[in-house]
Amino acid sequence: MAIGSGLADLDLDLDVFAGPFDLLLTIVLREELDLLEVELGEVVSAYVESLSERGEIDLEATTEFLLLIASLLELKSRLMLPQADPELEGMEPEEAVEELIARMLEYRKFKEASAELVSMLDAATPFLYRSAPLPPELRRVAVEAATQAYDPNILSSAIGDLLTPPEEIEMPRIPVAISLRRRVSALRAALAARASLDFDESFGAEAREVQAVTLLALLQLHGQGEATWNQESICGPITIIRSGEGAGVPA
Amino acid sequence: MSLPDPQPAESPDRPSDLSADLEALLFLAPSPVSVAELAEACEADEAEVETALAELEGRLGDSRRGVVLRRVAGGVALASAPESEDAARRLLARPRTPPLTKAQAETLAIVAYLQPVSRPEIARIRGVSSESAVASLGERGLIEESGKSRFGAVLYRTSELFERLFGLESLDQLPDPAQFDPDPSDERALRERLLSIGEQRVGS
Amino acid sequence: MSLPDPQPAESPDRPSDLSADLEALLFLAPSPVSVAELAEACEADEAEVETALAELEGRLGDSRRGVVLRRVAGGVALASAPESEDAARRLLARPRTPPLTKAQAETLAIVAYLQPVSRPEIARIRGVSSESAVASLGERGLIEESGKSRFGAVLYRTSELFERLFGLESLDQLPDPAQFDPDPSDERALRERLLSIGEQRVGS
Repeated sequence: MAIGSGLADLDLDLDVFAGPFDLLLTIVLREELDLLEVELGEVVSAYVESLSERGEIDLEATTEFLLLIASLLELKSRLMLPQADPELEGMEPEEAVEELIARMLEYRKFKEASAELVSMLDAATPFLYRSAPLPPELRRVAVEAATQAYDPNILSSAIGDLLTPPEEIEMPRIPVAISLRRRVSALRAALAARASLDFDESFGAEAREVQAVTLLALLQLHGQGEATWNQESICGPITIIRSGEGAGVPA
Repeated sequence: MSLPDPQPAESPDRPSDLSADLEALLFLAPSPVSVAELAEACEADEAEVETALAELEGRLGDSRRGVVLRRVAGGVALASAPESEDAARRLLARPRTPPLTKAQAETLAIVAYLQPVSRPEIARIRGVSSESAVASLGERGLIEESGKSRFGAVLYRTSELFERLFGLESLDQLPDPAQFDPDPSDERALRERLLSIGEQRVGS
Repeated sequence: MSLPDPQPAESPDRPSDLSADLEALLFLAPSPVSVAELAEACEADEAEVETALAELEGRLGDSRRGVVLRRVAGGVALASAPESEDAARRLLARPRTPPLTKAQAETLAIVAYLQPVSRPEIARIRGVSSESAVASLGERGLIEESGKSRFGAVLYRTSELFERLFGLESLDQLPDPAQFDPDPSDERALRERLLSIGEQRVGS
């Protein structure tokens, strides 16, 4: 996967780095810059800003960006988490770089396979299959031979699902820019009131993108020594803990 | 498969393209088709269709074949040859009962509780087009067509096979949706509630 | 229409009774039928069925006909000839389904090759949440749920309809995934490219 043109143009002005995104990626890969030092949240906001300036969304480039930033985030969180996956514990930065490359290659493999599948579908689409009920005499036979095969409760539970109103929180259809700065403020405010808080309890009601940017804000606060977090298991609850000075009233 | 030798179109052995198209259309059609409908679909005139149908009929009737052409009220249809009925019974007497997917179970439940119901209505309740689920339930004989709505949409109801496969003596024995609905005795209330929640699902 | 002259059974042009029965069964069956099921229904052995199927296939493929024999989804099925597609879609008012989006195609490729596979795994490979692609592939009947992983995530696999619509006799017929493996030179090129972009920038 080559770096898409949209990404090559993305200029960043971070505390530890100023320059284009692909250069950032390169020097991180070459370990000239510690990933821990990079505020990935700022990278995301810069990208979101450049998107709104251009006023149009190149899906290809956006997907690529998400893929790269997700890989970087994962690498970074592995570097930051005190108790990483035992398999990954002690993963050298070189290995992490290899992981990133392996990830990009794996994705590219399925992307190529998908193009092949699409052409197979095109080739097979002109063949149409018959869909008709059996003639009455055969239908009769089939009915007479039939014995119970299904539990009727699957019907009432399906109706039950349909009678359950959808969750209120849904992905907005139109991408909206979420300000990282505002999420940082929200997080600071929450931490000013309490020394520790449960992420889901405090932010679980927000839209998914807002939650994601809040996590980026948390990374930023961690980088500045204002907060840390605790997560016992993958996908388990996240407890955010105020740390250091600079964050409101001491506990 | 090798390509056939090119033959002049007028060769009596070579099916005309129009009779081949008619064979395809009658093969696919679930019910008899009129000559006018065939002519429109093939962009041919009715006299040409009649000639090509005669050709197809001759070709199919020529020797013992698996399908025969039938002229019935309302048009023309293909049917399986009566000689093959015993074999067909042996193959098709056992209904296929693979587990229902979530989409199929939801679609079947809507048809069962609200019948007769149209496909657009099913789609509104589920919040997604339900074409593939309706088609596979129809193929398996669990639902069947039951006339048309006043807007011309095909209506569906459950079949007798459905009752057998779910061990129901009648539709009254469907499990009570009372646990989910305040007024289960009223089918109209159930329908309205399903539709309004379906709209929320799409709107969100 | 006049009755055909009786012909001796051994005539090479005369379809065998078995191939006629098979044609009838495939005409009636709502989904592809395996050779074993056909043999049982026709009270013949599988080798005889294979011979008669080859005869039927040859007869249908012999010249432009409306119906062709396809080996798909683990069985045999009849389908209308591709040349008749336009006329058929006009008659049945069945437009072509919209093409797969890029997200759907990638998700489908991952499910096809890694099945059974969970949504988090798909998202991990694609680098983006794939919820809506998974949902629409399910609606189109191309993938279906297949139990749960040990972490409780729903697992997905491709459906029989997927094999039918993609013209696959079985999943073994998917293109060899090795052909999509990056060769070492690609991998080197990717690494070098990433590094060289940096050097150019540093050097400039």
